[in-house]
Amino acid sequence: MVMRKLELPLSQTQKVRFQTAIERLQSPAEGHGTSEVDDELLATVCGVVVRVDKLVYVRTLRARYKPQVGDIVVGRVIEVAQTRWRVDLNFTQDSFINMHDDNVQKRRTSVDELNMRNIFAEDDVVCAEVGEFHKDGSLILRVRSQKHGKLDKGQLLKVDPYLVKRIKPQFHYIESLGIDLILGCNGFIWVGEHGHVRDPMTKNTRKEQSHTPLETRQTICRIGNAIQVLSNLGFTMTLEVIMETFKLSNTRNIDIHDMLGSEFHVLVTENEAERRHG
Amino acid sequence: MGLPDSTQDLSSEMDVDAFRRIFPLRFFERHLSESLRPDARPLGKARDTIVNLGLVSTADGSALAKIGSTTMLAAIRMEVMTPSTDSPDEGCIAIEFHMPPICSPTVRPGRPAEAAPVISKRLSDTILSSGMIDLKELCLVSGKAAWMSYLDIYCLDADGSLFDAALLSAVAAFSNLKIPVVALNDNGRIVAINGEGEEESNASKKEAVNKEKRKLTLKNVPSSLTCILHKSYILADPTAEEESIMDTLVTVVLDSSDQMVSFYKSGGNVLAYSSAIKSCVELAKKRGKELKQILGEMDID
Amino acid sequence: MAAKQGAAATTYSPKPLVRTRPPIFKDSDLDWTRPDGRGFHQCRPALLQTGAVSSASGSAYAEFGNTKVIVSVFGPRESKKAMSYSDVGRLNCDVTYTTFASTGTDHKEFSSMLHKALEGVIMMESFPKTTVDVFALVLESGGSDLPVVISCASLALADAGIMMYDLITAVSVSCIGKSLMIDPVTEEEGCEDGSFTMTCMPSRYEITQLTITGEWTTPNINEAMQLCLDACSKLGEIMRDCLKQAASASEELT
Amino acid sequence: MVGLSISEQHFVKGGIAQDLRTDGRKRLTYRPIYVETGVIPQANGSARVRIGGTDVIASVKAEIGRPSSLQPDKGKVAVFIDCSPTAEPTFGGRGGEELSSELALALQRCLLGGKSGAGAGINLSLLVIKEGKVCWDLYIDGLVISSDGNLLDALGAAIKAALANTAIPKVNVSTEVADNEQPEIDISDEEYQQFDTSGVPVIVTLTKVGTHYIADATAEEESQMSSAVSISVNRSGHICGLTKRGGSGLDPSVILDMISVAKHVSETLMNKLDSEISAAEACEDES
Amino acid sequence: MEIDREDGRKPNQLRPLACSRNILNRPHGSASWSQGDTKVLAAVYGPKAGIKKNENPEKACFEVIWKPKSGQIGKAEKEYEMILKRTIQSICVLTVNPNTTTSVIIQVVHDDGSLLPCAVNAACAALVDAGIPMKHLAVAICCCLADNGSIVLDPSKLEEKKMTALAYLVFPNTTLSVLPEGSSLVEGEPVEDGIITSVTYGVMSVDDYFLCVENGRAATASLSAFFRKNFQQSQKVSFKA
Repeated sequence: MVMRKLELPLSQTQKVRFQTAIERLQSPAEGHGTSEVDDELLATVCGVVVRVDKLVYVRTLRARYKPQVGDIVVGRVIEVAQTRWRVDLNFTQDSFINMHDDNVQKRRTSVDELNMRNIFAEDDVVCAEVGEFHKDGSLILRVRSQKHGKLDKGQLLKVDPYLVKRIKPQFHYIESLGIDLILGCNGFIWVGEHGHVRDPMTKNTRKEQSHTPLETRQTICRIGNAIQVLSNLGFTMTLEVIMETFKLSNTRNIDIHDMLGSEFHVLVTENEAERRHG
Repeated sequence: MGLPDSTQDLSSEMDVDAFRRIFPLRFFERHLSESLRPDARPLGKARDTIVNLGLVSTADGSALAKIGSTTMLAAIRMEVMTPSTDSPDEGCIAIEFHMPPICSPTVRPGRPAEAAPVISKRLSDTILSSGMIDLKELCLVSGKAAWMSYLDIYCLDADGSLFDAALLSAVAAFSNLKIPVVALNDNGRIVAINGEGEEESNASKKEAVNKEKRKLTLKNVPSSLTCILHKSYILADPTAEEESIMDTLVTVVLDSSDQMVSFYKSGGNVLAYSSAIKSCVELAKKRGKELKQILGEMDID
Repeated sequence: MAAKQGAAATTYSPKPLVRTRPPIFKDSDLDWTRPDGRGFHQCRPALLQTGAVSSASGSAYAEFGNTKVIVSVFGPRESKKAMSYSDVGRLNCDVTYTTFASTGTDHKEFSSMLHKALEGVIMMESFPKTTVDVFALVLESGGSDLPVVISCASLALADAGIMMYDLITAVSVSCIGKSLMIDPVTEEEGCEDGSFTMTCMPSRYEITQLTITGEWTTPNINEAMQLCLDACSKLGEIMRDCLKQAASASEELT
Repeated sequence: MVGLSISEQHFVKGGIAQDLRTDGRKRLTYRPIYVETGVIPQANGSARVRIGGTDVIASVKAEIGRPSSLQPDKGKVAVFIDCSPTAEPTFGGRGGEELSSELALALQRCLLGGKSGAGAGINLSLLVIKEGKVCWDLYIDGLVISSDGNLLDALGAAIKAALANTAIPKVNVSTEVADNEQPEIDISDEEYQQFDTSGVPVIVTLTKVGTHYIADATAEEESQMSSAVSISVNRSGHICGLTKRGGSGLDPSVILDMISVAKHVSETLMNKLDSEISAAEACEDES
Repeated sequence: MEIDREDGRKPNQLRPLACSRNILNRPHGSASWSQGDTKVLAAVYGPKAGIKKNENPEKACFEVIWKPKSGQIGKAEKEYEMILKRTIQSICVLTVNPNTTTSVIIQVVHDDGSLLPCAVNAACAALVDAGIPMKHLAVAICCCLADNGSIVLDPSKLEEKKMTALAYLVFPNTTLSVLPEGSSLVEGEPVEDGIITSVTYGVMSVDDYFLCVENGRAATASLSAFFRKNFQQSQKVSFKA
C-alpha cells in the first residue's frame, strides 16, 4: 500500500501557494475521502481524519478494492495452485485465474498442470477482467482478449483504488511516446513499454529480453512519478490528468526525480485548481 | 534362519548395500548366524576404545572418550557453593548430558533430543550411587563453603552405546580433575590463588584452604556395557544401526569390585532370562577389565 | 541413594571475574608481545580434520590454538518446516557453545552470520526443495571463534560433497593501538580498538563477508585487507591439502 | 517481502545499468530525507526520519547506571531495534526478530567502536559521572514504522538526529566516598547538557545490483541485490564500521572502491542531514 | 532374618492392592491403581491417527505423558516416561493398528514408594480397559535390598530411603494357557520368568540382584492373580448390564 505522504515539508511560500490552490479547488478545502452532505463534511471512507491547516481529508486505514464484474484489473500472481493461479488484487478475498479459462489453455492435461509456471509464475504481473464472484465470495478472473495476460517491461504502481474511476477504456496506448498505460480498477497501474501482450501459450523466453531504450525509460519514470504525485495529492487518475502532469513536468523542466519533491506537488495542485476553474 | 526363498534369491542378486537397507534385519541375522557382525566384530566384543585427557583448557578437568565412532567430551568446572544444612561438609556434583545437533541427524536445534534428559538422569544416578566420589572430599570449609562440580558431557558423535561412552568420559574427566587452589578472603568468599609467579594483590597472602586436596580419590569406579538381546544372541556394544534394528537393550554397570551398580533394561521385544542376564554380566565384567586397563594407562602420564 | 541435585544452589566461580587485562598498549609502545608469543602477522597453528562425526553427511574439526570447533553437515534432506515453493535449496545454520567453552557471552548472532558467510558459496540450485543443515559446536573458545567456525563449516560442506563455487576461509585482525594483529586470541579481542573480520573465497579472490568495527583510516583498511587476503589464501591451501589427504586416505582403503 | 516478476526484475536492473532508476534517480542519489525531532516527549531525545517510503523513529533514554568493571571510565550504550509488523506483515514472526537483531548489531558496530571503546561514534567517556561508580546508560531504541529499503541508513540517521536532540540532566555527585560505597547523586531538574554529536558517523549503504552499486536502494531494488556494503563514516572521513550483507562475493578492489565512494557520498549526506536536523530543531523550538 | 517392617508387614508381603477401571469418561480407557498409600491414575486415548512427530507406517506408536502430583516435570519424570513407553511398546501388539498413536497419561495421586511399578500396573490396567491389543499383561514390583542383606518387597517411601539398593522389575503375567506345557518354555525357563524391564538404584552384588529377581518373580504370581480376579469381576458386571 502506498502511504499518504501529504506531510510534505513546505517552505513558507510553498505553504501559502498550496493553501490558495486547495481553497480554489474546493472551499472549505475538501480533501479526498470526504464529501459534503447538507453543508456538513462527512467522511466517506474509514480512517483517520487529518487536518492540514484548512484541508480536511480522511486517511484510510486500508483502502481495499471493491470489485465489479467487468472491471479491468492489474494484479500480481501470488500462488500457483493445482489448477489455478491466486492473484493479489488488493481485494479482501482471494482472486483466481482458472487454468481452463479459454484463452489461457485450450486443452487441459496433467502435463500442463505441471508446467503452469511456464504460463504465469509467482510474482508475475497480469492484466485480467473480473469474471464472476464465486459462491464463497472469492473472485474469478478472465483472461479473454489479447490485451489481457502477462505484462512486461515496465513498472507497477499502487494507488488507492478509489482514485481510479471505472471509465473505459482502461487500456491506453500513448503512441507518441510508445508507452502502454493500464489503469486497473483495483488501483494497480501499469506503465510500460508498448508491445503486444504475449500470448500466454508462448513459453517464457527470458533470454531474449533487452534493455528498454533510455528515452522510453525516462518517459516511463516520468509518468510513474506523475502518478505517484497525483496519488500523494489524492487526485483522481485519468489519462488526461496524468498526461497533463507529465507535460507540466516536462515544460517546467523538472528533473524526473525532483518530481517527488515538495515544489512539484504545489505546482500540480495549482495547475489542477487552474484547470477546474479555467 | 528360515528366510523366505524370495529374498534368499534376491540377496544373491542384490547389491550388498541395497540388501542392507531394504532388509536390515535379515542382513544382520545372516551375519549373526555366522557369529559375526557387519563390522567384523565377534558378538561379544566391544569396539576400539580411546580416552584422551585434558583437552579443554577452560575446564578444571576434561576427557574425550571414543568407543568406535561414538564420541563423548566431558568437562568439569569447579565452583563454590554454600553447603546445605543437612550435609554441611559435603560438596555436590551436577551432571548434565547434552546432545547438540552436530551429533546425530535426528537432533535439530531448538528441539532437545528425547534421550538426553534420560541419559542425564541415569548418569547422575549411576555416578552418585556408585560411591565413586566421596562428596566429603568436596568440602572446603565445613558449613561455609564446598565445591559444586558441574560435569557437562557433550555427545559429539552418536553411534550407539551412548550411556557407556558418556560414563567412561565422565570417569576419565574426574580422574583428570585438578582442583584449583583457593583461599578464603575477608568477605567470606573463596578466591583462587593463581599459579606461582603471578603476584595477585592480596589473595596470595592468604593461606590456601585446600593445599593437599588437589585430586579426588576415585574408588569403586563404575564401568558399563550395553548389550543387545536378539533371539538368543547377545551383542555387546551395539552401533546406532544395530540399536535401531534390534530394540532390546540391556545395560549392566559394574564397579571395580564387580558389584552391580545398575542393571537397566527398559522394555524391548525380548525378555531377559537368568541365563541371558548372567551372560551380560560376564561380558560386562570382561569389559570392565578392558576399560580399567585403558584408564590405567592414562593415569601413568 | 537419593540423588543430590545441586541445580538450585547458587554457586560462583572462585576465579577472578575481571580477566587480567594486559597493560594498555600505548601508541608509542612497540615492543608488545602477544600472549602466545606470536608475531603480529603470524597466525596460530591450525589443525584441520574432516570426517569427525560419522553420523553426519560431512563434518570437520578445527583447532586453532585453544579455539576448538566441530561442524557437522546434514543433508541435503527434506525441509522440516512447511515452507512455500522454492526451486533452490535452503541452508540452515546453527552455532552453539558448550557450557564450558567460555565465560559469559553468548553469541546468538553467530548462527545468522555463519549463514550469510556460506549462502553465497553454496550452489543452492544443486539441491532444489531440500535443506542442508550446518551445525557447529564450539568446544572451547580461544578467540577468533567465528572465523574458525566459518572455515571449519566450509571444510565440512566439502566433506559432505555439497557443491560449492570455492572453499570459504575466514580470518580476523585486531587493531590495538597502531598495530594490526592477525588471528587474535581472546585476551587480544577483549582489549582491541577495532576489529576486521573477513570471509573470502581464496581461489576466486572474492570477499563474501566483511565486518569492521572501530575507527579505521583507509591505509589501515588496505593493510588489514591485504593481511587477511594473504592469510585466507594460505588457510585455503591448508584446507585443500586436508581434503586431498582425506580423499587419498579413502582411496587407499577401497 | 517484495516479489517482482522476472520482467520487472529485468526492468529494475536495466534502469540501474542505464543510470535511471524507476523513480528517476541516479545511482548515487538519495531520496528526499525528512527529519522531525522531539517526537517522543518522554524520551531524553528522539527523532523521526523518513527517506522515501522508509519511516523510522529513534529514541534515546538516559538512565543512571554503573560502569562495567572492565571499562570504569566509560558509560554504556545499548541499541535495540524493533521492526513493527505494521511495516510489513512478515516482521511479525521470527523474520522480524532476526532482522531487528541484525540491524541492532550493525548499528552497534557502527556506533560503538572496538571492544576497548576506542573509535566510538558516541564519546563514551562523556557519559561517566564518577569513574568506576556512576555513569549514564544510554538506551537507544529504533522503531521501523514503514519499510521501503535502506533501513540501516535511515536508522543511523534517526539515531544521529535523536542524539542531537538529546538533553541529559546535570548530575552532582557527593565528592568524598569510601572505596566500596556508591556515592550519592543528585539529578538536576533544570540544568541540561546537550549531547555532542559531531563524532557520530552516518551510515551509507551501497547496494550492488548487477555490475553497478547504488545508494539508498528501495525495497524493490534491494530484492535484486547480490550484496550490500554498509559503511559508517565520521566527519573526519574515517571508517567507523562496516558490514557486508548478501552472500555473493566481491573483489577486494571493488570493496575498496565502494569505501572511497561511500566516503564521498557520506559528505553530502552528512551535510544534508545536519541541515535537516538543525531545521527540525528550529521547527521544534518554534512550536 | 524374618524381621517385621515398620507397618508390620513381612518382607515378602505386599501392601493392600486396589484397582478400579473405567473411572473416567473422556478417555478411551482408564484405571486407578493403588498399593498402600501410593496411588496412580492412568488414562489411555487412542489409537488415533499418527501424528507427524512419530509417524510410522508399519507400527503403532505410543506416547506417555507423566504428570507429577505437583510441579513441573524434571529429568526423573522424563526417564519414567521413557521407561513406561518402552515397556508398553513391548507388551502391546504393534502391528494391529499401524500408523496410529496411543497416548497414555499417568497422573500421580500420591507417592509413597514403589511409584514406577505402580504406574506400570495402572497403565497396564488402563490399556486393557481401552481394549488395546496386547500380547500379555505386565506386572511390576519393587524389590529392595536392606542393609542386613534381606530382600524386602513393595517398600514404602520411608523404606526406599533406608535401603542400600532397590530394583524395579517388570515381568509378564503368568498365563493360564491352553497351549501344551513345554511350548511356553524358553530355554527351559517359563515365559513369565523373563524380565521385561529392570531399573536398579544402588550397589549390590550380582547374587543379590538374582535374589531380588527371584523374590520379585514369586510375588508377581499374586499380582497376576489379583489382575485376573479384578478383570473377571468387571467382566461380570458388564455382562449383567
